[in-house]
Amino acid sequence: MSETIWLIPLIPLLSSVTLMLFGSRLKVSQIGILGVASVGIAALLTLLLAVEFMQNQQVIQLSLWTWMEVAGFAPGISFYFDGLTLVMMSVITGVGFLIHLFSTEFMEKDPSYARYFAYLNMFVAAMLVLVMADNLLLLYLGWEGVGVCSYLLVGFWYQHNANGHAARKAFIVTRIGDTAMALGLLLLFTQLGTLDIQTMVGEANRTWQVGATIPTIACLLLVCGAVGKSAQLPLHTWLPDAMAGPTPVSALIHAATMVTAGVYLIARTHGLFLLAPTAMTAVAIIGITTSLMAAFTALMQTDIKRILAYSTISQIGYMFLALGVGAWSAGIFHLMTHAFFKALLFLGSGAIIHCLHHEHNIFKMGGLRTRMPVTFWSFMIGSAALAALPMTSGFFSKDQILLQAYQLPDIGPGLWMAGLLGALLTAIYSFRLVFVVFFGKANTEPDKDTGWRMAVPLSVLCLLAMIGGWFMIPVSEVFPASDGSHPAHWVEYVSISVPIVGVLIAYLIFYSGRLNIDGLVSSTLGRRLGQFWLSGWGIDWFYDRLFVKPYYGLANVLKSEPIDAIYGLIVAINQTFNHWLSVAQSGRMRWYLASMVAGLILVITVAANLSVGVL
Amino acid sequence: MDGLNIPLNHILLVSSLLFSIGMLGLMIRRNIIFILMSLEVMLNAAALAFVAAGAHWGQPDGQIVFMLILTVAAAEVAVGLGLVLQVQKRFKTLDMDHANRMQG
Amino acid sequence: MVMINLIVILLVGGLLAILSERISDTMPRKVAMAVVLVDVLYLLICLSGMPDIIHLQAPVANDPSSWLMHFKADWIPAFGISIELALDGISLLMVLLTLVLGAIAISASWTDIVARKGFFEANLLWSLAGVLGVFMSLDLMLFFLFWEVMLIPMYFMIAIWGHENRGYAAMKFFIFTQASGLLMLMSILALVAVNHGATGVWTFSYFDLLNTQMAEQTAHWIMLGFFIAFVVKLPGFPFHTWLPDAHTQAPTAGSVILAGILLKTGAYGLIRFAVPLFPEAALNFSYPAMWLGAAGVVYGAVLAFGQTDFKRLIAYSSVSHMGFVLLGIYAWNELALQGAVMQMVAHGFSTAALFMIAGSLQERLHTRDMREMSGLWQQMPRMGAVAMFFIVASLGLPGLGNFVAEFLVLLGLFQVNVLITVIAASGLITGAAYSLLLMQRSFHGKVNKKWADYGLSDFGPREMSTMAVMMIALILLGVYPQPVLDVAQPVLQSLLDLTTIPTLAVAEATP
Amino acid sequence: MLEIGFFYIAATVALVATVMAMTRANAIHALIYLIVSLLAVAVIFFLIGAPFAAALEIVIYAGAIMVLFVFVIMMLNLGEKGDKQERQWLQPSIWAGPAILSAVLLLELLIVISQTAGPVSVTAVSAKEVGLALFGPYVLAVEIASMLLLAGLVGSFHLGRRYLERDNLEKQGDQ
Amino acid sequence: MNATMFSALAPILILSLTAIVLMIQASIKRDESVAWIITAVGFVLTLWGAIYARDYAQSVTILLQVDHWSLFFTSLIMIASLVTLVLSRDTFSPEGERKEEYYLLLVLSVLGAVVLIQSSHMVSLLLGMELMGVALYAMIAFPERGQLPLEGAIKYLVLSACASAMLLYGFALIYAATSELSYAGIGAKGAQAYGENPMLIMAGSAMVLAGIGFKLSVAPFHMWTPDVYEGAPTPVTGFLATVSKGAVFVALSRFYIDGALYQYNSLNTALVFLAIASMLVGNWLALRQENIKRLLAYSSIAHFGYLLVVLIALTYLDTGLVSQSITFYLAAYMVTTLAAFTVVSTVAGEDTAKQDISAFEGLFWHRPLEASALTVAMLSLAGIPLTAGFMAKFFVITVGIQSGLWGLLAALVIGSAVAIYYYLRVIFAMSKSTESTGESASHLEKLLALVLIAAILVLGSWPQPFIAYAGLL
Repeated sequence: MSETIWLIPLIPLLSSVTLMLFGSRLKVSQIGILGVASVGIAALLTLLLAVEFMQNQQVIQLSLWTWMEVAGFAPGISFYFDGLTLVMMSVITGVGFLIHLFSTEFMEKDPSYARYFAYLNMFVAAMLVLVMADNLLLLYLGWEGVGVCSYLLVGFWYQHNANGHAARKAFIVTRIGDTAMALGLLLLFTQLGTLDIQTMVGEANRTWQVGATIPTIACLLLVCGAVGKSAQLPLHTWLPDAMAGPTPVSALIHAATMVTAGVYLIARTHGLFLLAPTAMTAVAIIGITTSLMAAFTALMQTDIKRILAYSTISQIGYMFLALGVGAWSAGIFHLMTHAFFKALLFLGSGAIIHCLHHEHNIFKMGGLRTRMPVTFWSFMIGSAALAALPMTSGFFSKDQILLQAYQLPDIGPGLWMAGLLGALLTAIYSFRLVFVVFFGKANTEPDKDTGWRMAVPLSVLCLLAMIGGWFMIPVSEVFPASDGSHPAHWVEYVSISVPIVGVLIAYLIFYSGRLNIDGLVSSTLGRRLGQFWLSGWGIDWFYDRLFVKPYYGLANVLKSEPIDAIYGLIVAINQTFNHWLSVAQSGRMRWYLASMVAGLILVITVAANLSVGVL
Repeated sequence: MDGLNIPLNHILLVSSLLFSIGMLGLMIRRNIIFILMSLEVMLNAAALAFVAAGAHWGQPDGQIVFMLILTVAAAEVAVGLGLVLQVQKRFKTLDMDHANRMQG
Repeated sequence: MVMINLIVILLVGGLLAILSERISDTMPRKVAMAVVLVDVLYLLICLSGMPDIIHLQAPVANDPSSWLMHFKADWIPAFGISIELALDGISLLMVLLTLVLGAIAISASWTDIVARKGFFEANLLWSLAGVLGVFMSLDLMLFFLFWEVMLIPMYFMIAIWGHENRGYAAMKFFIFTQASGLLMLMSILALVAVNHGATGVWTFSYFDLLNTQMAEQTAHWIMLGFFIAFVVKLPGFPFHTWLPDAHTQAPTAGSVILAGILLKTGAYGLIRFAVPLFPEAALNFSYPAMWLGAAGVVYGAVLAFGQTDFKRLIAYSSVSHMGFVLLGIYAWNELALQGAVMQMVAHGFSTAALFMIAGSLQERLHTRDMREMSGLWQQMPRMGAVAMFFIVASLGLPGLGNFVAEFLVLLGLFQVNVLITVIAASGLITGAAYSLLLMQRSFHGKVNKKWADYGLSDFGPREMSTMAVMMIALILLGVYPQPVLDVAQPVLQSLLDLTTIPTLAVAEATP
Repeated sequence: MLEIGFFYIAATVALVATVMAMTRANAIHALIYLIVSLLAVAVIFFLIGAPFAAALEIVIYAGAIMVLFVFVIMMLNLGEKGDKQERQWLQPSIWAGPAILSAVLLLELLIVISQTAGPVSVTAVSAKEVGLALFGPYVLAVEIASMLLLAGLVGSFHLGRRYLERDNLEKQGDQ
Repeated sequence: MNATMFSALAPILILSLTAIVLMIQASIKRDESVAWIITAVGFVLTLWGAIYARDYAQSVTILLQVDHWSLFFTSLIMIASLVTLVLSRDTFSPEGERKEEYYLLLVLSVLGAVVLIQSSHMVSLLLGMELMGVALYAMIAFPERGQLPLEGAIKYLVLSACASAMLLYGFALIYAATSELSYAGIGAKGAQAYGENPMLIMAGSAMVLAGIGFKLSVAPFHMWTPDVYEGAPTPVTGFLATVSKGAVFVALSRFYIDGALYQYNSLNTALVFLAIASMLVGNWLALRQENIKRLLAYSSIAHFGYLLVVLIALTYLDTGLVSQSITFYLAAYMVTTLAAFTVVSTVAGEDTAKQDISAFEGLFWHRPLEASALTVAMLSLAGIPLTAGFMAKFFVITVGIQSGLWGLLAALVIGSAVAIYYYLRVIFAMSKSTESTGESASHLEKLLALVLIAAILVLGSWPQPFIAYAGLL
């Protein structure tokens, strides 16, 4: 099995290429089968691999060929497989398979069905390469690959300019992070002479002291990449807009897999981060800040997908917090559980949107509980997990993060409290969503409930969202063991109770209406604040003024080529001389004679050195 | 007859004055006939300078060049006056400022 | 002789193409295609006779036998000018690129030339011949000759078959390149004169001139002459302004050749001549040169972003991309140089393909204005997909050739100067911005009703197969660039040995 | 010393006559001044020991060449109208610039000429000496000069003939 | 004078004889075509004579210096004269104008040029120049109609006579200072006199330079050039541009080299001014010129500016490379200019309207041979490799670099860069698509165009034999 690990990314890739080349000639059913089966096979192979790994706990390193070899720079097309990889691969192929299956029904009517699956398969392949890469350059290949697939899929419905805009925004904003990350790669290679992750970490530990400058800079650059890809502050703005893509795409890329690549990157290179405590602190602070910011924003959103998008940002903030405080496995654990429940929620919202004729506004839904039972239960379970209600998968992972954060010296309790606030908000907004959409009176009549191809993935994901918290992720070998100490019990109790309080608040406001916040909302401060949160803290507006507009302005100013003006000036000078001399060429003989005499005088003056006497 | 002790530079002074006057005439006159006359003055000035220099060195060469200048002057004037006739015929004027159809 | 034959085949082929127009209207293009293919085949056959192409030895300057091919014959012995052609790894890469892109260019202009087809194909072949000469000449005079002469057919291609503003563009192109060529001529002659003064021998041979001793100031000025000539052709900031006009106005095949090949002659000249002939002067000049490169990367990208003309946008993207080449060359270490060489090859394909798409659009829509395009994917999905491929290639997607090139350049550059690297890397972001904008404005977006019943035909088999060649090339370059690197490596190694720049540069850069 | 006095008188006459020739409006007047100037120069030639040159100056220059001018002036019949025009044209605004140029040129020539020193030779160069040189080393010059005159002849013939022919044709047309 | 001298004088004698035969023929029976044939035979024989005389190289009296160099240029101008002759045949008004005098004048003018080339003495310089000039005045004014030829001729006559006066006065000053009239004598005495009386020599040389510079149309003595070029019948313009200018330049270099004028630094400085002015002024003037003959006039101004660089370099280099460069440059320039005028003459003729660049539009497509010839000529004038003009420029730059004349080279680069524009404009105009159809040239003229293209390309691409030949001169 270990020798054929390369088949896992290859199969979706081949399927993708096939779909691109021959998609127009295949029947819809064939396309669906090809698209789903390829990922299915990959998932199956991953499963086999997992079984094998569970038995022998053996790390696999497989090098296919040397990508390039220049002056000692010799990254390979080579894979590295350990527990962390396994977790990621399982999520990708497993959740990916479910989402593919879901898509076959969701996208059935779309004329570009083949293109859709081609992109989606391509994405899976790229994502697999990302997580399986043995060196940072190959990881970067996957990293950019998923970026492009994300771009393609966000802008899948290219006829609408807004989608194109969102897609470009997604790509370019993440590219900013990616470029910083590339610089990090350059720095790491220049300093350590390799980009192989394992060798590099080893080399780094030999070369650098903890807290030295260079690893800090390198880690911060990597963090920039992670921040971009995982939509953390300050590069998170693309994610809400990326909801323009088909909903299964949002589920796969913008919830379950790609956006968590940053988390994976930091976890994968944790060996470096341990050398750079400053960077880790930065990660933690970025994480918790993002988490809170996004949670507040999610509270105000009305678009169902945007709520989920901000919630994703918020949840990834938790993962960053985990990474920042050194709770590596908690972070990865949350990554996994989040993949389950957030995919579930997205697919659920997809089902709603699908059945409600592309309605996104939650206040135009309502009362769907009875009409779409499968979806309702999916949402219930998903939201419970998202809110980290006890015994759901989200509970276990988030709990771990908060507890470990608390234990951090100095800023630990602060982080913990902020985390709690976030958890409270999460509970509020997730159940606001549930209450508004599924209870109350119906505003729109759905066509039907979901078909089996949508129902099955939802059900499986429900299950996973429920029980996912009981999984043991095999990463103990990968990360350094935590010290195992536990904080005081009250901390734990508080952590458990906060989400429940949140759900209650949501219930009071949005279901029973006992708690009337209209006054609060309609007060000046409330309105302003609401508006502020709705707009995502004005960050988009701010960026637009600070970067986008000036760049457009610059491009517009330069469009006429100021440099060319210099050459234009040269031309003008020549033309001026031409003009003067042409005027002198008047055709009058007397004038010609005068010029000759003047010339003669000049020549005599110079030749006989007369100027010396005159001057 | 023997020559006299006339300083060379005095003769050259006269010739340069003649040359300059001829040049001036050339530049200010518009009538082609006067222009040709001015040219003769200039050539004559050069001839004077040659003869003087020849006399200065006691060589016949100066006078030979003078003779050749005469020849040149004759030939030029012959053709020049031929052109004058044509100018009068085709331009109906001898004003050279009118002969400026080509310019630029 | 092989090298002479390669050139002569193309020259004669041009004449045949003219004559063949008398047979039938479509004959010239077939003849031209056949000629180029024959040339490729001939080269490949001759190469297959060589023992082991991949494990090339480093060509030793004074030992012609260490070169892949070498030919020398007297030309103007009075001045020590000879017909000296030689082929090493880099030349070989460039020659192959030239021929392949030549074939692609012919395919690109298969249908869009309506008048004077024979003369068109002849010009195309002749400019290819000139470019081959540039890539193979080792005699500076011969190099200069090819350098200048290849421009004339190019001039005609733009001036006769170009678009609406062709006169201006052709003139600008020619004056820029010729004026800078004049500077190069001065530099060549100055170099030769210095050598003549030192040794008493007239020679234009590269080998003889390599070790010319001269005063620092002299070397600096002579080097500058070469530099400007090459950078104008490259084109580097701020000498690039001829390029957008020329590329935009040229017919498709002209743009393909201009962007794909002609620009590379500038880079080739820098690698082959400007640096090795004046190592110290080049070292002293490396920082200004790199700043120019970085400026080109950013400036080109920003300007590309502002364009509304499809071809103009691509043209500016070339400015940006060739900035990387300049950076790579003046970082002058193996990584960066390999990156530069890779960029030359990869950019050749990606930009050629984009120009071909632009040409196809122009042929179908009779406009290049992106404001009039929109949603073309709807009607031409194959073209859209192909465009998408090359756009992501040009924005440097890993796995495709351009990424390898840019990354290697940055990697090499990083070792020399971090700040410039950061600025250059920002080109990756701006690059994404304009590339995606291009896609958005033309193929994506709302479907423009104007074209709805225009009967737009998608790419046919000929176009698709041409494109496929370039796609495959870019993918191979992206995932397994090693053959190219291997071919270039010994040459670069020997060039690096000739100069002591890298160690010095690194020593300076490291604080 | 008297002879030297003659030189200065001749020189003055030549210069004054030339200036007059250059400034006259009437062509014939100018021509006569010019002839006076040439005669004065001939005197100078004589005084500096070039009698042969003096003779040629009178015979050919003042005689033959100037007659050509007279001839043409008469042919063209330049009358009162021409005089008036000429007076109009001789405005200060027209000659101021050229005068400055000429003055500067003269100044330069004077500076240069002031460098020379010494008298002209005391012995005259006789016609015989000139003749010997002319048909000795300069014999080819004589031949070429003949060709030059031939060219002048042919040229003026061609131009003048056309003038006359056309004149006749026009007259015939009038009749 | 002895027999070998007569052999050495073969070209001059044959030309003189041709002139006489023409006169006799005219007096017997005036027949244009016979006169043409006599002239052609005379020219060919002169060409042979120039080769024949190579074995008898010597100085003939004090006036003429017959050596390989001058004989080479004699052959060159004979070729140019032959071309002029061919072009002259169909020129001028077709209404039966008699042209016998024209051929006679042409022969006399060529004779003057040959004398000029072989001159080693002030007198022969003067006579050669005047003979050439006087004949040219009449040739320029030869057409019986129109004001332009007349205007050109009168301008040329007056200005040229003024220049001659300057030249003469300059020689008088030199003579006054040195007592010498032959170049060699001036050179020898000048070296002695340098200490005592240099100013006279320098001022005199400056005036000579002005006089000769006028004939070469070096700025600021250039103003007549376009008007005369435009006014003159096209073959005469070609003659003026090649034979006249070439011969005068050879005479100038003779004078400069043998007279050892290069030793006067200030004179050299003056020459530098003239050269720079010519390069810039010529090219700037040509920039937007519409009339192709005027354009060629301006271009010639610039070209003689380039050529002056070589003379200036004499101060720094020995004469070997310099004379080689002059030889090559003049040969290249003449061949190129002849090609250009051949095309202008056959395509535009004497019609001023057809001399506009715009009138050449589409020439590529209906008269490819002529268009190719003009293209090659323009490229050669612009100095594009593979053409004679490039090799010529190569020589100039080499010489300039060897002498370290950076200022001049800078002007050369600027001038050449500007020049590319207007040369290309002509080519671009020809490549435009138009519908007009032109009449075609005679076979002789087509052959001529072909031969000239070949000559330009051979000189440019395989100059070695020629260089070797020029090196032996």
